[in-house]
Amino acid sequence: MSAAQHAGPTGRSGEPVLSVRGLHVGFARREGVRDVVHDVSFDLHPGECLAVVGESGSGKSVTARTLVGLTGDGALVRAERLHFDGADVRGLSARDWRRTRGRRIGFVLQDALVSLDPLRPVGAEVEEALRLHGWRERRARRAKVLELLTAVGVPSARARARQRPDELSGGLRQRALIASAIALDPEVVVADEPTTALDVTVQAQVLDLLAEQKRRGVAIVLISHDLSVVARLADRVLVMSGGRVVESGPTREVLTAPRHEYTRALIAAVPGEHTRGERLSPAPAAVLPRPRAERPGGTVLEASGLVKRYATAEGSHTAVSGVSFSLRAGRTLGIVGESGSGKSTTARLALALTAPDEGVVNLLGRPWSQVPEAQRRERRKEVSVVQQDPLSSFDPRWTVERVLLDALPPRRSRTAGERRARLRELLAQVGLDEDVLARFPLTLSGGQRQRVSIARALAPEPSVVVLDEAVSALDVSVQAQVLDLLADLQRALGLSYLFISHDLGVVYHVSDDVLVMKDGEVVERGSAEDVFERPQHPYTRELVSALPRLAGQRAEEEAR
Amino acid sequence: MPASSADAPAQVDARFSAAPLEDPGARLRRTARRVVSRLLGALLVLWGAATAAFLAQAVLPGDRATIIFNIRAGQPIERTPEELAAINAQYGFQDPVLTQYLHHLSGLVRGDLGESYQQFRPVTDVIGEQLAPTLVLTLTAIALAWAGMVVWVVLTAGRGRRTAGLGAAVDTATAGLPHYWLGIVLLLVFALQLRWFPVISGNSPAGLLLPALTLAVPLAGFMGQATRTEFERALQQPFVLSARTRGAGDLAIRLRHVLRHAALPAVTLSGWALGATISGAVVVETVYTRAGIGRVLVTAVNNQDLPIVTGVVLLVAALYVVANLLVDLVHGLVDPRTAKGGRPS
Amino acid sequence: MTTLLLEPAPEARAVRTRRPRPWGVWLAGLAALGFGVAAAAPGLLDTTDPLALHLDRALQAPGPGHWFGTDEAGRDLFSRVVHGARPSLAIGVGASLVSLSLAVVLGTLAALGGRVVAPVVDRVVEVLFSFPSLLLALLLVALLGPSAATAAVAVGVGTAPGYARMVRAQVLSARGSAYVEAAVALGHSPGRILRRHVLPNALRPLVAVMALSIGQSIVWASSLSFLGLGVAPPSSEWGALLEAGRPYVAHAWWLTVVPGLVVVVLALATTTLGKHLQAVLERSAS
Amino acid sequence: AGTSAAEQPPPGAGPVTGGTIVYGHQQEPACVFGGWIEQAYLSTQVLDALTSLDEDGRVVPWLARSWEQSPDGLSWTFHLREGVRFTDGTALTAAVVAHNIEHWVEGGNSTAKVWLDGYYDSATAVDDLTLRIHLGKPYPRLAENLAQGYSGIQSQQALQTRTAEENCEAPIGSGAFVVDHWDRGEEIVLRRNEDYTSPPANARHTGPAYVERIRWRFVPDGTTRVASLRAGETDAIYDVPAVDYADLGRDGYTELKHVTAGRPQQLSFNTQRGPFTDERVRKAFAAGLDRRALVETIGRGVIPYEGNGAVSRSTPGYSREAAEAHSFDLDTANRLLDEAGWTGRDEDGTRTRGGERLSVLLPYNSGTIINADGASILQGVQQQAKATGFDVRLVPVPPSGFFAGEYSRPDERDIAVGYWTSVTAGILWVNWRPGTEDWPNGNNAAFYDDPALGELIDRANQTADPAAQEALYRQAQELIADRALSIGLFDRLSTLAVSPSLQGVWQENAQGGPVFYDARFVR
Ligand SMILES: Nc1ncnc2c1ncn2[C@@H]1O[C@H](COP(=O)(O)OP(=O)(O)OP(=O)(O)O)[C@@H](O)[C@H]1O
Ligand SMILES: Nc1ncnc2c1ncn2[C@@H]1O[C@H](COP(=O)(O)OP(=O)(O)OP(=O)(O)O)[C@@H](O)[C@H]1O
Ligand SMILES: [Mg+2]
Ligand SMILES: [Mg+2]
Repeated sequence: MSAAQHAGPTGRSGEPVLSVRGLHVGFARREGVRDVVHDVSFDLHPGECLAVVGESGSGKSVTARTLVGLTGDGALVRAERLHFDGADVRGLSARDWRRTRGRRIGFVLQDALVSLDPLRPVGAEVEEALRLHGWRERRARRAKVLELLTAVGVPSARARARQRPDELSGGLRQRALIASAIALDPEVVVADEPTTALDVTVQAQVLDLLAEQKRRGVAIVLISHDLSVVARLADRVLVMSGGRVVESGPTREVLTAPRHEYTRALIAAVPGEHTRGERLSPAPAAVLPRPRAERPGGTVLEASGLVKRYATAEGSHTAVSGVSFSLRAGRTLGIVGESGSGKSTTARLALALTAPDEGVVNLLGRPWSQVPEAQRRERRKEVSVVQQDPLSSFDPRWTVERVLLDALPPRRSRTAGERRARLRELLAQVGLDEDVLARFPLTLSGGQRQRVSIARALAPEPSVVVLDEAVSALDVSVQAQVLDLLADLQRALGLSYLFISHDLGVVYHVSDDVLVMKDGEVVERGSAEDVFERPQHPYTRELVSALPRLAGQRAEEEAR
Repeated sequence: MPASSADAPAQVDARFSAAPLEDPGARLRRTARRVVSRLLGALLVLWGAATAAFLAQAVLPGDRATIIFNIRAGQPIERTPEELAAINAQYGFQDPVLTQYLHHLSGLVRGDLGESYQQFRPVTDVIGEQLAPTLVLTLTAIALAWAGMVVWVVLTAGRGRRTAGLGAAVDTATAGLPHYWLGIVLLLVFALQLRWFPVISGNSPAGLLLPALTLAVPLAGFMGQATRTEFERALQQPFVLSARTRGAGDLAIRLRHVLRHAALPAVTLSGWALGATISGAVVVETVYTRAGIGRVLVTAVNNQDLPIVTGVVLLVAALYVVANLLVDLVHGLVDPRTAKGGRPS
Repeated sequence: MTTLLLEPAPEARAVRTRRPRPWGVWLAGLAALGFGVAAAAPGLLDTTDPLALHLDRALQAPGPGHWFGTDEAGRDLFSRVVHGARPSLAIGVGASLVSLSLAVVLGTLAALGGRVVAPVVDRVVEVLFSFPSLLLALLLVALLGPSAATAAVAVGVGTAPGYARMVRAQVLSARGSAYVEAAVALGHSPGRILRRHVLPNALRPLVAVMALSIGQSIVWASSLSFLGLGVAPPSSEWGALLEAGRPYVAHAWWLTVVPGLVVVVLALATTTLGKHLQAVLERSAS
Repeated sequence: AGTSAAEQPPPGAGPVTGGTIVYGHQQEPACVFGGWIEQAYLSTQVLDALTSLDEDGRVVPWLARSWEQSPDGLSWTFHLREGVRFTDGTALTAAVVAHNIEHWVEGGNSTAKVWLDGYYDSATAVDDLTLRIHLGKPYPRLAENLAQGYSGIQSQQALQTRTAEENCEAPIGSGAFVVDHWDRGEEIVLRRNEDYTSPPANARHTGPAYVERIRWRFVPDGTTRVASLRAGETDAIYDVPAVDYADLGRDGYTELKHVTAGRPQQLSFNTQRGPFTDERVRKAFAAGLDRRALVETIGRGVIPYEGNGAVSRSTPGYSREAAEAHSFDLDTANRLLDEAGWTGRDEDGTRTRGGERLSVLLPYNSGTIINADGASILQGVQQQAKATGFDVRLVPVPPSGFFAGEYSRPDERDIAVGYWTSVTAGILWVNWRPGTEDWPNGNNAAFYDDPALGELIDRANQTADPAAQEALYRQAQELIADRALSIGLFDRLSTLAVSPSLQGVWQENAQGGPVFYDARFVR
C-alpha cells in the first residue's frame, strides 16, 4: 500500500481522531463472501473534513456505516487498523458501540428525507439522542432540543419541534437530522449525502451548517457523489470507484489536477455553463442519424395564462398560476425551480394530462388543451413524455419489449418484422443492447431505465418531448451520458424539448431558453445566458449565487 | 380482512415547506363538516342494515305466523287460518310488505325495536341485558390479543430465518384454530384439570379469562400475520438505522419506533373484530356458558324471532359504526399523517 | 490482517431483503400436493369406504390398522379425513372465489364508479361489513339448505367486503400510477388502459390473498358446522368432522385433534405458499 | 380427561336443610310456562298440577284430592285440596282451575290443548273446590294426562292482571318454588316457597322444600355440563352424554335415567308417495337394518334400543311383540325388494326399478329433536340401508326451517324421524288419527289415513277398563308394526347425574324432569 493511497496528515499535527488502515468489507452471499470495499485507509483529524466521492455503488456508504459498527447483515469486516480516538474499536461490544454512537460519533444518514421516524415529532427524534445518552431530565432535554434546532437554523424551533417530518420541508428535515447527530457534541460527524435531493438554496444552508461544525473542531466525514458539494467543504478528498480508493489528496489538488482517469471523467461530467454545447461523457453515444422531414419552424408548443388549482384539506391550492411559454421547433426550453414550484404540474398541463383551470395550450398551432380527450388521442403521438421517476412509469409486469411495443403507433408498423426492426432502431438510438428487451425494468440500472424511458418517448416519432426531471435520479457520470444522448437525439431528429429540472447546472447545460418558477409563477424568463449570467429577479439571483461550483471552476472564475 | 398494504401512508411530501398555521375557524368548520358527513354515513349504514334485516325476513321461507305458533307450541305442523288469525292481526303480517317496512322503519326511528315473539319482552330489554357481557368479553379478548400479539411479534419478527419463520408459523397456526376446539381444550385443561378457572364462566370476572383467551388467540394470530409483515417492512426503513446511529438498542427501537408503524393493520383488524364479535362469540358463549348477544342471535334466528334478529343487526351495525370511528381516531393518533386527510381506503 | 465481525447485530438483518425460506415452501408445496391428491383422487391414498361402519371397532385410538383412530360408529378417521379433502377444499376454494369475485366487482366499481355508482357501492360494502356474518350464514342456510356450496357462499359473502376495500385501494393506486399516466400520454384508450394496466396490476396481489384465504375459509366454515349450518353429515368435510367429534373431546381426543390439525396444516401450507407467491410477485413488481 | 372421582360427603355427615342447588340444564326456554318439554320441567318446579304419576305410572293426587268419572265417561269431577294458596295470596278454587283449562285451550298452552283436543268440551266449577270437566267423548286417561308439566295451574288473578311478559318470566303458581329472577342467557333462580303445603302424593315429605334455592343454569354444551359437575360447580346436570355416562357412575355420581313414555325416536315411512307406499319396500328397509347393534354401539349401552315404532317401553300398554317385528335379516330384505321390482343396481350399488333409483329422503331437525348421538345413529341407518340398495339422503333441517314447516308435506320426504313424549299410549291418537278435510292431522307423520286404525285407537282411548284398553292399544301397535308404517330406533331418555352430596333428587314420571322438592344436601 503506497502512502499516496491514503490521505496522510497534510500539514496537521496531533493524533487523528479516526484512523483506518486496510479496511475490507464483504457481504456473505449464498455464493460466499463478496468484498465491496477493498483496502481503504485514511486518517481524520479534529476540525478536518474528509470527503469521500464516487459514483453509486462504489462503497461509500458501506465504508461510512462501518465507522459506526452498522455495516449490515452478514457483513464481514477486516481491517488492519480501525482506531477511534486512539482506541481499537474492532472488538467493541454491542453495548460499547451503542454508547459510542450518537454520543461520540454522530451520523447523518444518506436517505435524509426518510431517516426521521415519520410518525413522531422531529423534536422527539432529536431528544432521543439525548435520552439514550444519560439526559435523564425531561425538561432539560426539551430545552436542549430547542437550543439545537435553533443552532442548526430551524426557524421558530418550538413550533417545528412539535411537527412531524412530513410537515417539514426537506431542508428542515435535514437540519433536524443533523441536530440529532450533533446533539451530544460528538468528536466525529459522518454525513452521508447530506445534501442530495435538496434545492440549491437549501443545500447551501446545510453545507454552511456543517462548515460551522468543522470550525468548532468537529471532524467530518462527508460523503457525496457531487463534486461541487465537496469542493465547498472538504479539506481532503478520497475518490472511490468499485470499492477502491483510486485517488486521494487535498481537495483543490484533486479537483483541479486530477491524476486518475476516473476522477477526471467524474469532473468532466458535471454540467454547467462551461459545458454548454459540449459532450459531458467521454464515449460518444452511438446514435444512428435518421433522415427526417424538416419540421416547420416556429412554435410547436405554446401555453398562455395557465392556472391550475388543487383542492386540499385546507381549501384550494394554486399549483400553477399564469404560466405562459412557447417552445420553438428544435429548441430546448428549460424550466427550473425549487421543489413544489409547479414544474411537474406545468408539464402535465402541457401534455394535457390534466385540464387547466384557466389558459390554453396549443400544440403545433392547433388547440390542444381545449379539445376533448377523444380528439387528442390521435394527436398524442406528437408529444411524448419522459417521466420524473422512470421505474414507476413502467408497468411492473411488463418486459422492456412489451413496454416499447405498446408505445409503437399501430399504423406505422403492421407486421411483426417491421415492429421488431423499429424496436432495434429505437434501442440503437438510445444506445441499448437488444438483450434488454427480455428484461423487466426492475432489473435494469438507473441509466438503462432512463434510456428505455427515452426510447418509449421516441417510439411514436414525436416532435415534442417533455422531460420531467429526466436525470435527477442519476449519478453524475450516467447523467452525463443521458444528457449527451438527449443532445444527440435532438440534433438528429429535430426534436423540441420541454426540459424540467431543479438542477440549475443541468438546465443551464441543455437549455436554449429558460423559465424560472417559484410558487407556481414564472419569475424570470429569457435565454439561458441572460437568465444565468444576468439574473434580474432576486430569487434567481439567490439561486445562481447558491450554485455550488467545483474548486477548479472557482479558481478560473477568480482568475477572470 | 382489511388489507394493510392498501392503506398506503400518505406519500412523503417535501412540498409543504412548513405546515401553514391555519386559522382556528377553518379548522372548526372542517371538523364540523367531517362530523356531519360521518354521522350521515353512519345513519346510512344503520338504515341499510335495518333494510337488509327486513328484506332477509321477507325472503325467509315459511309463513311467519305459523312459525311463531309452532315454536310456541313446539310442534312443526300446519296450522289452520283460525289459529293464526290472532297472531296475524297482532303483528300485522297481513299488511302489504311496504306498509310493514314503513311501520318497521317508523318504529326504529322512534327507538322502538318491537317485542320478542317468544319472550313477550321489548327487544331493547332482551338485547340491553346481553350487551354488557358481550362487550366485556370482546374488549378483553381484543386487549389480550394485542398483548400476546405485540409480545410475540416484537420477540420474533425480523430475527433471522429460523426465529422469524417460527414466529410466522405460530401466527398462521393460531389464526387457524377453530374457536370451539380451542375453547373446549382450554376448558378441559385449565378449568377441569387444573381448576384455575370456573368451568361455567357465567359473567364472573374469574370466568372471563378463558373465554376471552379463546377469542384472543386466533385473533392474535390473525393480527400477528398483518402486523409482522408491516413490522418487518418497518424494520428496514432508514429511520430505524437512523435511530441506531443515535445509539438506540434493538428492543428500544422495536418498541419505540417500529411497533407504531406496524400497528395500523392491527388497529383496523381490532375494529373489525369488535364488529365481528357477535359471530365469533356465540361459540365461546356456548362452550363457556356465558350470556351474550351471540346466543341471543342464534336462538332468535332459530326461533325466527325477527324483532330480536333485527335488533341485533342494528346493534351490530351501530357497533361497527362506533368501532370504525374509534379505529379512525386511533389511526389518527398512531399515524397523525392520516388524520389530516382522513383514513384512506 | 485481523478478522472481526462487527456486531452481527439484529439491525444488520433489517437491511437484508427477506427471502422466502425454501424448505418451508417445499414442505408447504408437498402438503398442498397431498391435499390436492386427496381431493382429486382420494382412492389413491385410501381405498376403504370412509362411511363404512365397524360397530365392533368404535372409538379406537390411533394405532396400526387405524392410523387416525375410529369414531363412535367405528368409521376409520384416516379414511374420512382423506375423503373429506374434496368438500373441505371445495369450501375453501369456493369461498375464496366467491369472496374475491364479489370483491373485485365491488372494489372496482367503488374505485372507478364515478360520482354516482361509487358512493352507492361504498355504502353497500359498509352495510355488508356491518351485517353479522353469522346471520348471513344462518339466512343462507335457511334459504339454500346446508351444503358445501351454501357454506362456501356464506363464508365468501361474509369475507368479501374486506377484500373489496383492498381491491378498491389497489385499483385506485394503479389508476393513479405513473405507468397509467404514461399510457394516457401515449394516447391509449381508457378501456385498453383498464384492461392492460389497471386491472391486471390491481388484481395481481389477490392471487396471494386467495391462497391465504383458503385455509381461513375452511376454519370459518367449520364454525358453521358448530351451529349445525355446515355441510350435511355424513360428509367427511373437516369442519363437520371436528364438530361431530366434539362431544367426545374428553374421551377420544383424536376425533377433534386430527381434523383440527389437518385444517391447521392446510392453513399453514396455503399461507406459506401465498406468502411465497406474494414475495415472488413483489420482487418482480417493486 | 377429568376422571377424578366425585367428592363424597364426609363420613358421619347427615342431611341438612337449606343451601342452594346448582343445576345444569341444557336448553333455555323463552318462558317458564309453555308447550316445550324444557318448559314443562321448569313449570313443574313452580306450578302444581292436578295430578301426579308415581313410579309405576299410576295417577296419584296432587292439587286434586280425588276424582271420578261419570258412568258414561263424559264428565269428570275433581275434588280440590283445601287451603292451597298461590304465591300471590289468592286461593286455589275450582273456578281458577277451570279458567286455567280454558286458557290452555285458547292458546295459552298448545301442547296441553293437543291432549284435550277432540275430547274436551268445557270446565265448570261446581263449588269452590269441585271442578267438573265435560267431554265430548269418553277419555279414561284424562287424569294421567293432566299430570304433565303442561298442565300446571296458575293464579287466575296473575293470568288476568299481569302482562304476558310477567307471566312468561315468572308465572304465579302454588308450587314448591317461586321464580326469584331470571338472568337471561345464564340462569333462572328459584326460591323456596316457605308456605308450601301442597306436594304431590308421591313426594317424600311435606311442608316447604329442604333447599332454599335452585340456580337453574343453562349449560348448552354437554362436555361443559359434565365438566362443571366434576368440578363441583353444579350439583346436578341434565342430559348426560352417553359417552360420559359410565364414567360418571363409576366415579360415584348418582345417575337417574327415565325412559320417557310416548312415541320413541322412530322412523315413519311416507305411505302416500314414493317407494314406501309399497309395504314390501318398508319391510325390506326395516329388515335391512341392524338397529339394535347400531343403537347399542353409538348409544354406548346407555341409550336403550327400541324396536317398537309406535310407543316406548315405559308407556302403559306397550307391545313387545310389535317391538320385535322386523329383525335384522338381509336375505329377507333383498328378497322383498326383488319382489317389489327393485331389481336393478346402478354404479353406486343403489337399486333401481325401471330407471328409477331407490333413493329416499330423510330430513331431520338437527339440534333440538335429534341430538348428536341421534345424528350418528341416523348416519348408521343410512350406511346400513346402503347394503340392501337404498340410497338414504339425510337432510339436517335447522330449527327455523323445521318450524316453518319445511319437509312436512307428503311430496317432500320419504321418512320422518322424531319422538313425542306422552304419559299414555294416547299418543297413538295424536300420531295416527286420520286427517279429515276440516280437521287435518299434521302429526300423522306416515300420512297414513286408515279409518280402521283410527277407530281402533279411538276405541282404546275411550275404554275405561285399563286391561281392555291396553289390549286395544297393543293391537294398534301391532297393526302399525305389521304394516311397517313406522319402526322404532331408540327410546328418548331423560338422564340426570347428581353429586353424592345431594340426595333425594327424583325424576317426575310424566317426562323425567328433575324434582328438587325432596332434595337436600348431606354435610
Ligand atoms: N447490507 C448489504 N448487504 C449486501 N450488500 C450490500 C449491503 N449494503 C451495501 N451492499 C453493496 O455494497 C456495494 C456498495 O454499496 P454502498 O451503499 O456503499 O454504495 P454507495 O457508494 O454508498 O452508493 P450510493 O451513491 O448509491 O449511495 C453495493 O454493491 C451494494 O449493493
Ligand atoms: N394532484 C395534486 N393534488 C393536490 N396538490 C397537488 C397535486 N399535484 C401537485 N400538487 C401541488 O402542487 C404544487 C406543485 O407541484 P408540482 O408537482 O408541480 O411541483 P414540482 O415543481 O414538480 O416539484 P418537485 O420538484 O418536487 O417535483 C405542490 O405544492 C403540490 O403539493
Ligand atoms: Mg450511499
Ligand atoms: Mg416534479
